[in-house]
Amino acid sequence: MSKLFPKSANTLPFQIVVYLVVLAGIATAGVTYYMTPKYTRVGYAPVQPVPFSHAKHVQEVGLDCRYCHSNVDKSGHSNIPTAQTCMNCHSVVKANSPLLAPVRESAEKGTPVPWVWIHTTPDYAYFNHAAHVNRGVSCVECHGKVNEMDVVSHTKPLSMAFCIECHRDPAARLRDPKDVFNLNSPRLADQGADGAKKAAGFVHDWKVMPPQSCSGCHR
Amino acid sequence: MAVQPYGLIATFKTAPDLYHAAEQVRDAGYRHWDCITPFPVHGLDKAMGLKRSIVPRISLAGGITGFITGMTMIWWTGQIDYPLIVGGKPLFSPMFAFPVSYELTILFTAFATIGGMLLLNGLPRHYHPVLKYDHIVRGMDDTFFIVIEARDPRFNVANTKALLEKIGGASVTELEP
Amino acid sequence: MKRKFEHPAPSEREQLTGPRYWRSLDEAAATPGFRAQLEREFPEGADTLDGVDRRHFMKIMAASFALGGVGVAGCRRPEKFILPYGKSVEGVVPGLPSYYATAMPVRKWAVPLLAETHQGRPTKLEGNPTYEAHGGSASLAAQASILELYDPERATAHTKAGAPITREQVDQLLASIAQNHAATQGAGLAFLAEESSSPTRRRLVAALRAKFPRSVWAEYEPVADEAPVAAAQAAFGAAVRPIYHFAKAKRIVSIDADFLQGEAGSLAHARGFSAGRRVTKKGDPMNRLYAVESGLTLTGSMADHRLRLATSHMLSFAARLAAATMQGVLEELSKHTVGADIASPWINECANDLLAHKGQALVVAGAHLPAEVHAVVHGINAAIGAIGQTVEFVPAETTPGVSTISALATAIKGGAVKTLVVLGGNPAYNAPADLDWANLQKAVPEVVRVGYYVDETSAANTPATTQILRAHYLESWGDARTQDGTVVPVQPMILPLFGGLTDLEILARLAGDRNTDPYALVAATITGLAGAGANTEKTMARFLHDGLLARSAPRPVTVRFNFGGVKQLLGSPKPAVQLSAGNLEVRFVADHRVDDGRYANNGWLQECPDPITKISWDNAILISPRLARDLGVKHSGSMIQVARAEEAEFTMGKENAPVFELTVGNRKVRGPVHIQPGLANYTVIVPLGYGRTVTGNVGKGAGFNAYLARASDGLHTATGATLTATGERRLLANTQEHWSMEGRDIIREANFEGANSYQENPAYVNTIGMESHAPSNIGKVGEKMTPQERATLIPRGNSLYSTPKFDGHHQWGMSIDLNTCIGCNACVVACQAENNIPIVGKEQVLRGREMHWIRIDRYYSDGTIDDRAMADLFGGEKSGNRDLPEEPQISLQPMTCVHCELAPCETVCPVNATVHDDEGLNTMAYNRCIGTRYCANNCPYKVRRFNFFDWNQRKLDELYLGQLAEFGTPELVKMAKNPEVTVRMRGVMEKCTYCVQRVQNGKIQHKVKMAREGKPGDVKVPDGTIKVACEQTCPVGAITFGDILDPNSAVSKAKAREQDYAVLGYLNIRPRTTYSGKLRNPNPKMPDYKALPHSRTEYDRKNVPQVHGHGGHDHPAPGATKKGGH
Amino acid sequence: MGHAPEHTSAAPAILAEVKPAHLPRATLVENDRSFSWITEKICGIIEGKTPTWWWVCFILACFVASFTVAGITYLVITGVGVWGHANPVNWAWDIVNFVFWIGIGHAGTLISAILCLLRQKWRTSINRAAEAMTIFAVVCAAIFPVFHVGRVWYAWYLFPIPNSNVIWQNFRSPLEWDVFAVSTYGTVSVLFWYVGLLPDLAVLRDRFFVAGNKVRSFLYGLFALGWRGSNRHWSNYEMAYIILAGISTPLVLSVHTIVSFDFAVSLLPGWHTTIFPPYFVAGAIFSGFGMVLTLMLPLRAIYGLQDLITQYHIDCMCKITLATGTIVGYAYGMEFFIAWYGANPYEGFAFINRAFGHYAWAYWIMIGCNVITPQFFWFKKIRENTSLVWILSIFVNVGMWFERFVIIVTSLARDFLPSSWGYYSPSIVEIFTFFGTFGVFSVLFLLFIRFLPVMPMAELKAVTPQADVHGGHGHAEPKH
Repeated sequence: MSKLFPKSANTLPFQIVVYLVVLAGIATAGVTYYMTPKYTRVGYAPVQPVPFSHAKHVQEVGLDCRYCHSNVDKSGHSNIPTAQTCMNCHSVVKANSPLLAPVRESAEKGTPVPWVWIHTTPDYAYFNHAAHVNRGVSCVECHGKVNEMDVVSHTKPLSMAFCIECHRDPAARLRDPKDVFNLNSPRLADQGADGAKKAAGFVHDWKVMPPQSCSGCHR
Repeated sequence: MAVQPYGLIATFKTAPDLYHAAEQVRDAGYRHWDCITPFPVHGLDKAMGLKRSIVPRISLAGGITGFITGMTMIWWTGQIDYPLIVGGKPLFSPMFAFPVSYELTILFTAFATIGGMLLLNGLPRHYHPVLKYDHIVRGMDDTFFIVIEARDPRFNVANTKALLEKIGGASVTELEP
Repeated sequence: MKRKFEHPAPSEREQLTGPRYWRSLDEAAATPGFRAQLEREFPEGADTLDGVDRRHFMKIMAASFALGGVGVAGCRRPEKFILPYGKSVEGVVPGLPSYYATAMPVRKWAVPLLAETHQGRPTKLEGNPTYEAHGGSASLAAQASILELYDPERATAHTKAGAPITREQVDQLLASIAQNHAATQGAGLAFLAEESSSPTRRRLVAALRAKFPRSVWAEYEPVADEAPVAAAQAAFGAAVRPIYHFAKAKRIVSIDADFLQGEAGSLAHARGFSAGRRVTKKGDPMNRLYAVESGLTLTGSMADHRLRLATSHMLSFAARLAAATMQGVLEELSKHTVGADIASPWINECANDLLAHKGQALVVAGAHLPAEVHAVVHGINAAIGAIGQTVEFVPAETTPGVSTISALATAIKGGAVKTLVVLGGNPAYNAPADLDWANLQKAVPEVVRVGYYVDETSAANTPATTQILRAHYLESWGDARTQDGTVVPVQPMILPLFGGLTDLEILARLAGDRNTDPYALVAATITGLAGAGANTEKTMARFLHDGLLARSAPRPVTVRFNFGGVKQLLGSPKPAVQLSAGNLEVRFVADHRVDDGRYANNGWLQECPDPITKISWDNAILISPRLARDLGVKHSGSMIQVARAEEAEFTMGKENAPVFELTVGNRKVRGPVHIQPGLANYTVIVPLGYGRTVTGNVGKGAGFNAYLARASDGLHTATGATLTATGERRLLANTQEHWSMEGRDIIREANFEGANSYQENPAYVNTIGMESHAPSNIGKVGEKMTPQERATLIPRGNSLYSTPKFDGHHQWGMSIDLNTCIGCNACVVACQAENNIPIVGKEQVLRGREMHWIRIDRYYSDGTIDDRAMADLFGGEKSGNRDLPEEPQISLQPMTCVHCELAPCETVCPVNATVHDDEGLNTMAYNRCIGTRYCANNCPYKVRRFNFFDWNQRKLDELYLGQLAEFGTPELVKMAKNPEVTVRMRGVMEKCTYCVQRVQNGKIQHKVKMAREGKPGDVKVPDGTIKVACEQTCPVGAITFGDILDPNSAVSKAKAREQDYAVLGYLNIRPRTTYSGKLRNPNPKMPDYKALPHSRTEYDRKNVPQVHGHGGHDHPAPGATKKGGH
Repeated sequence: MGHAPEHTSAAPAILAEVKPAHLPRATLVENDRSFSWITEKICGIIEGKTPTWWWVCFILACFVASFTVAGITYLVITGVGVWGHANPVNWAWDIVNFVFWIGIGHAGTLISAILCLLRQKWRTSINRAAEAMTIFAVVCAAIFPVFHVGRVWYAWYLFPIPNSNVIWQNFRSPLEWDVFAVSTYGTVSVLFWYVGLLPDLAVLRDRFFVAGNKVRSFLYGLFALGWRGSNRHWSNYEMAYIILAGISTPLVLSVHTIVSFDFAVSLLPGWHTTIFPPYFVAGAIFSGFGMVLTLMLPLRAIYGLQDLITQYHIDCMCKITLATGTIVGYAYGMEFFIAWYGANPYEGFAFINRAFGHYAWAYWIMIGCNVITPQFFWFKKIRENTSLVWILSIFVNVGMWFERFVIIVTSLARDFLPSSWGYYSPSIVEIFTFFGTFGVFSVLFLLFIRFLPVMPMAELKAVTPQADVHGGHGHAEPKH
C-alpha cells in the first residue's frame, strides 16, 4: 500500500540486490581464500630452538643437503640431523656458543632438540622423499630456495592441488638427477631450446608416470 | 497542488462492464492505460489490444543455458580437469550426464521465467500512484478499474473524463503522482 | 603466521595428555631410573653383535619416540615438533622399518617369527621364512600376540599383597627364597610351571634341581597338544615322539586329531598337507583324507570321508583299523572293539586304501586320546609302512623327575609346601576342578606368582602372594624349540615396557646363578648346543640373524614296533560306553582363538569368529542336530521355508541361544547351546578358555567357564553327562547367520576322479553358474585377447559404454585356491594387524558391524536342498529346507574386496571417494568419504566395512555416549598401529586395499634401487617382492598376489589354471581376485561315496531342470540343461 | 477458452439470456458465492483471532517435531551407529523415509501443475494447500539423506565447489543426480508456490492496512512486491504461471524417476529393475493423493469449506488414487513375472523371499494397503462417505511407507552371498526421528494455514460464473 511504502521504497529492491551481490562477493572471496591452495601455511616461519641458518651452511660452508638430511634419498622421511651430526663440526667450530647449548645438551644427554615442524602433510597423505629426489624432483620444488633462507619458511602451499599440478605435468618440473640437490640449477625444461626435448626424453626413458589417483598418496 | 495528475481512474462493477469499457478505450486509441482487476479476466487482453507476452522466449533462453551448463560442467570436471577411472565407465558420456543437465534445464527455466515476468512487469514496485487511490482496496477484492495515464498523448483531463463516464465508469477521479 | 617460540618442556607438555607409558616419552631417556634400567638390562661391553647393537639403539630410540604432543598454538594447524635422535643410530633409517628374528613359544614348541619394528616399536609379526617347515607362515595366535604386548590392561607392576613393590624388593625376595631353602635342600619349595621347550630353561631347571634336590618341580598344561610318550614307550620301548611328514602322505587317516590347527606343529602339518592337496594341472596327484571325529574340526572340514564317532569309541575304531591292517592281532584287538558299532565296510575300505599305499599313508591320533589309542596307531603306521616315510620318531625330551599338578596338590594338602613358585600358567582358573586350586593355594604360606596379567591365580590369597611381572616374549631374551626340535631365538624388540622379568632371570636368581642376564644365559646355552669350540659371538650373531640354530633338530631314530608292549598297555578290555541323550559324552577342547584361556584378553582373537561355528566373543555348548531334536531345541523359520532353515534362532538378526545346564558327575555349568552339524550324535563339544573372572575388560564376561565341569579323571573326555534346559537365553555374536549356499554357484566343487570330475573336465568351473550358459561378458573381442591385454584394455564386451584403459606399469591381481584353504583365520588377524583394523566389541558384532576386511565364509551342504523355493506351498513339512544336515560337507571361502575392474561401488559413490587407479586397485580415499554407504549396498560381495562409531577414539562400552564419552586412544594402543596406514575415523567406509601401502612402498623401494643402479627405466617390481599381509601369513599358500601383466608371475600362472573362476562372474564386474575351484577326493569303494560334491548336487537341483521331474519352475535356467549341468 | 471475438462484439442483451448454470460441468464454487464472499471467507481464516484448537495442535506439533531435532542431534554427536543400520543393510529407515516424503510431495506439484495444464479448474480449491504440502514434504524428506551420511559436516563435498583438493563429484552416481533433482525440485516448488501467492499477498496487504495493522500489512506488502492487479501484469503473470506449471510436470516425473534410479542403477536383486521409474512415479502420485485427502478432509470440515472443496473434488481424487493404486499393484505383479521370466536364480529368490521370507509381514501389509484398499473406491457410496475416505487414505500412506521398506530392506538383507545375509531392525532413535518429521510437517502446515491464504482467491474468483465476461452480469445480484 503506497501510504505504507514511500516513493523511495521503489529503489529498495535494487539496493537489496546490490547489497546481496557485495555480500556474496565478500563471502566468496573469503571462502576461496580459505579453501584454495594460496591459504595453507605459506609464510609460516617459526622461531627454532637453535637459530640455524641454511643460507650460511649451504652458501658459506658449502654443505650438501644430504650431509644433514642423510636419509632423504633412502627413506620416505627426510631425517633431521642428530645432535651428534651437528657436533661433528661444532665440537670445534663455535664449540661453546650459547646458541648451540641445546645441541650440546642433546648430544651428551640424548634428549632431542625440539625443532618446530614446518613442512608437513596431513596424516592421511603419504609423501615419500626417496621416490622424488631419486627421480629428478629437486628439493626446491616443494621447499623453495632453502639454501638462501636464514630462517626456514613455508614457501609452497603443499596442498593437494599443488601436488597434482606437478603430477599431471612432471616434464615441466624435472631436473637432471645430478642437479636435484643443487637448488640453483635450472629445470630441464628451462634449459634453452632443447630443454623441452630433454625433459620429454627424461620422462620417457625413466618411465616417469606419477600417480594421479588416490592410491598414490592415500593409504 | 497544481501538478499534472498521474492519470484518471474509473470504477466498474462487474467484469463484463469492464470488458466492454476496455474495448472502447482501446478503440479510442489510448496507449498508456490499464485495467485493474482482482483476477485475470479472460479475453481482457484482447479487449485491451495487448500483444502476446514474451515471457516464453526468456524461459526458452534460460532452459537452453541450463542444459548447456550441466553438460559442460560434467564434461569439464570429469574428462578435462580431473579424469578418474570410475567403475570402468567412460570419462564423459551424455548418458550419465543427462539427469543432472535435465534438472539444471528446469531450474534455469524457472529462474528465467519468474525473473522475466517480474522484469516485464516492472516489479517489485512497492510505491505506485494507483495504490494510493483510497478505493483501490476493492480492486483486489471484487471491483474493477480503468486507469488512463496522463503521459498518454491523447490524455486530456476533460475529454478523457468524459470518455470514461460515457463508457460507464463510475466515480472518475484524478490520481496524484 | 609467525609466533613467538617458547620451548615447551616436554615433560610439562606431556603432563597434560592422558595415560602414557614412559617408554614412549622422549624425556624418559633422561630419567635416572631409565638409565639405571638400561644399565641393568644391557651391561656395557659386547657392543659388536647386531643384537647388542640394537639394544644400544633402543636406548637412544627411547629418547626419540615420535613427535611431541600437540601444542595449543596454531590457528589452523597445531604446532608440532620433530624430535631427532640425540646420537646417531647405526642401521636405523627413520621411516624405514627394520626386521628382526624372534619366536613365539607355545607349550612344547614355538613359532619362528620376523618382527617388523618402526624406530624400535614392533608393529607386525610374520613367520620367519628361514625356517622351511613353516615357509614364512604364522599362526593365528602368533599374529595376534603383538596386541598382547600393547594390552593396556596387562599387569604393570610387581606387587605384594596387591601393593606395588620395587625391582630391588623382588630381587631380595628371590634371593631370600634361594637362601632359606638352601639349608633344607629345597624341602618345602615347590614349583608349578608351564610346559616349555626352552633349552636354557631346561638347563636352569637342572641346575635348580641340583641345588634343591628335595624341591618339587611340577609342570601343568590344561590341554594336551602332543602324543603321549607313554604310548611310544609301550609300542617301541623307547621315549620317542613322532614327527609327521604330511607332504609325503597320499592317504591320511585322522583319528579325532586336529593336526591342521589344534596340535603341536600344526603350521608345518598344514603346509605339508596342502603340498599333497594342491592340484594345479591335470595329472597332479591329490591326497585323500579320512577323518574320524566326534566334533567338527578344521581337519574334519577338509576330509574326503568323514566318520562321526564318539571320542570314547576311538579305541574301538583304532583297534578295528589295526585288525584290518596288521597281521595276527585280530583276536587280541577284537576284545577292545566291543560296544561300538562302526560300519565294517567303511573301516575295511579305508584299510584297503591305506594298504594300497604302503609307505605313502599315514594315520594320526588326537593328542587328547589315551595312550592305548596312540600305541595301536603306532602299530598301524608300522603295518602300512609309514614309519620312516611319512612319520619319523625323534627322542622325546623329558624333564627327569617332573611331577604333576595332582601330586603337587596332595603335597600342599599334606602341608609339605612352604613356598610355592608359580611360573606362568593360571592354575586357579584352569586346574582340574576337583583340586579346588584357588583354596589350595591359600594354604601355602608363601606364594610367588610370575604372571603377565593380574588373573584368577594372582587374585587367590593376596596377602601371601607376590606377583612378579612377567615380560612379554617380545620383551625377553630366551630360546625355544620348534616342533621338529630346531632351536630358535626369542629376542626382545623393545625393552620391558613395565620392567617385567623373564622366567630365565627368575630361575637363574633362584638357582643362585651369579650371571642373571638373560642374554648371557641364552648365549651360554646356544654356544653349548652349537658344539664344542664354538665362538659365542659368531654363533649368536648367526643364530639371531637366521632366527634359528642350523642342524639343531634331533636326528630321527629307528624304532621297532612290538605288539607285546601294546598288549600290556591295553590291559583288560573295557566295553565302550553306550551313549544317549541321557548319557552324553563331553569333549573339553581348547578354543580355536583363546586356546586354554591364555589369550582371553586379546581383542583381535576374541572378535575373530570361530572358523566353524562363526561365533565370536563367546563359547557355546555344541550339540548335534540329532541331540537338538531330542532336547527339543527348535527355532522358527521364515513364513514358508524359502531358504534352508537357520541353524540357530535369530531374533532381530542376533543368535538367541537357549542356555542349558551341563551336568558332569556332580559338577554343573551353564552355557548357551549351539547346534553344530557334523557332530557325533551324542557328543557335546565344550570349548575351554572362556568365562574368565579376573582379567581385562576384553576377556571378562565372554563365554562361560567350562573348567568348572572338568575333573582330573576326565580332563579331555567325560561320559555320563546330561543337558537340562534352564529357560534362560543368551545372545551369541554369530557373524554368519546363514549356513547354506542355497545351491548357488559361489564355491564351485568337483570330485578329483570319476564321473563329471576334474579329471574328465579340468575346466569344470565353467560348466557352473550363469556364465556357463550366457554370452561372454567380454565379447568376442575380449575372448581373443590374452589375459595381459584384457587387464589393460578392459574390453567393453557387449556393453554400451566403452571402458577406459588401465595404463599402469603393473596390474595387480590375486588368486585364492579354495582347494587348500583350511580356514585357520590367520589371514583375518594378519590383515587386522597390518591395516590398523579396530575391534568393535560383542554388542556391535551382534548387530553385524564387525570390521574385518577379510572374512572366511563357511558353508555346509548335504545335497538335500529343495529344488523349488516354494516347495513348502506343496511339500509342507516334507520340505528338505526344514532340517539341518547331520553329515555336512564343508566349503570354506576367504572373501575380501575382489577389486572389480568395473567396480559397482565406484559407480555409485557421489563424491569420487572410491575410484580405480591405473594399476587396477579399487582405492578408497578415507578423507574424501562422507559415508553415504551406497557403495556397501552395491557391493555384491558385501566386503565393505563402515565406521559406525569412532572405534579408535572411544571406549567400546561408551560408544553410545557420543561426545560425552572419553576421547582418545591409550598411548600403549597407539604404539601397536602401523604407521603406514591411516587410522580411520567415524563415518567413513573402508575395505581391503590389496595392502596398498606395501604395494606403493615396494614400488618406491624398487625405483630407488634401480635409479641408484643406473637402470632408472626398470620400474617393474619383480614378482614376489611385494607380498600382501594375508598371502604372507597363509600356512597353506592358498593366496597368491602379484602383477598379472607379467605372464610368468605366480598369480598369472595361478589364474591360468583351468579351474580358475570369478565369483558372481556373470555380473560383468570383472573381479581382479579370482578363485580356484575346490576338489574333493572321495574313494569310490567307500560306503559313503558321493558321485558329486553335495554343493554341486544342490546347484543342479536348483538350476538344472532335468535333475528332477517337475522342473524348478521358479527360475529354470534354460541353457543349464545344455551346458549348465553335465 | 472464452468465446471468439465476433461474439464478444455482439450486444449484451443476447448474452443476458445465457445462464452459466446450464454449463454442463459441475460448479466449482457452489451457492453462487460472490467475489467478496470468497475474499472474506479466505482472508477471514487469517484475520480472525487464533482459534484455541490451533494453539493446541501447534504446541503438540512442536513437541512431536522436537523428537526429530533430538534424534538428529544425538546422531550427529555420536555416529550413524545409533541407528539400526549394519552390514548388509546399510540403508534402511533413512532412505525409506526420504522416498516416502518425496513421494508425498509429488501430489502437490502434480495437482497444481498437471491439472493446471489440463485446465482442470477443480484444482483451484486445493492447489495452494497441495503445493504447500509439497514444500513441507520436501523439507521433511531432505532431513534424511542429509543426516544419514557418516560425516554430515562434509556434506558440501556433494556440490561442485572449487577446493584445494581439485577433486569433483561423480556424476555417474544416482545419489549425485538426487542432489540436483531434489534441490531443483525444492527450489522450483517454492517459486511456483510464491508466484501463485503474489496476488493474494496483495489482497492481505491492503486488507490489513485498512484494518490498521501496519506491521502485518508491511510484511505482506513486502512480499507482494507492489502487486496492483494491473491487467498488463496479469497477462505476463498468467503466461509465466502456465510455463512454471509446464516445467513442473516433467520435473516432478524426473525427480521420482531419479529417486528410483538410486535402486534401479544398482545391481542388487530386487533393486536392479527397469520397471522402477514408472512404478515409483505412480506410487508417488498414489501416496501423494492419499496424503492430500488425509490433510484436506479435516481442513474442509474444520473451516467449513464444503462449498470450495466439493464432493466433486473428493470424487476425482478417489478415482486417481484408485487408478494409481492399481498401476502400483500391476507393478508388483510384473516384478514377479520378470523375476521368473528372467530365469536369474538370484533375482527369483529375492522376490520369493520378499513375499515369504523373514520380512513377509511387511510385504503383505504393503499389498493389503496399496492394492486392496484403493479397490474400495470403485463404489460411489464409499467415495461419498468422507470419513471412510479419510480412513482409507491413511491406509494408503501406511502402505506406501511399507512399499519403500520392502524394496530397500528386504533386497539388502538377503542378496548374493548367503554368508552375508542379515536381518535389520530399527533402533528407537530412528523411530523417533521419523515420528518427529510428522511434527515438523504439521508445524509448517499449521503456520501456513494460519498466516497464508489456504486457497488462491484470484483463481477461485476466475472460475466463478460471474467472472465470465460474457454472462457474468447475467447473475443479477449474487447473494451475500
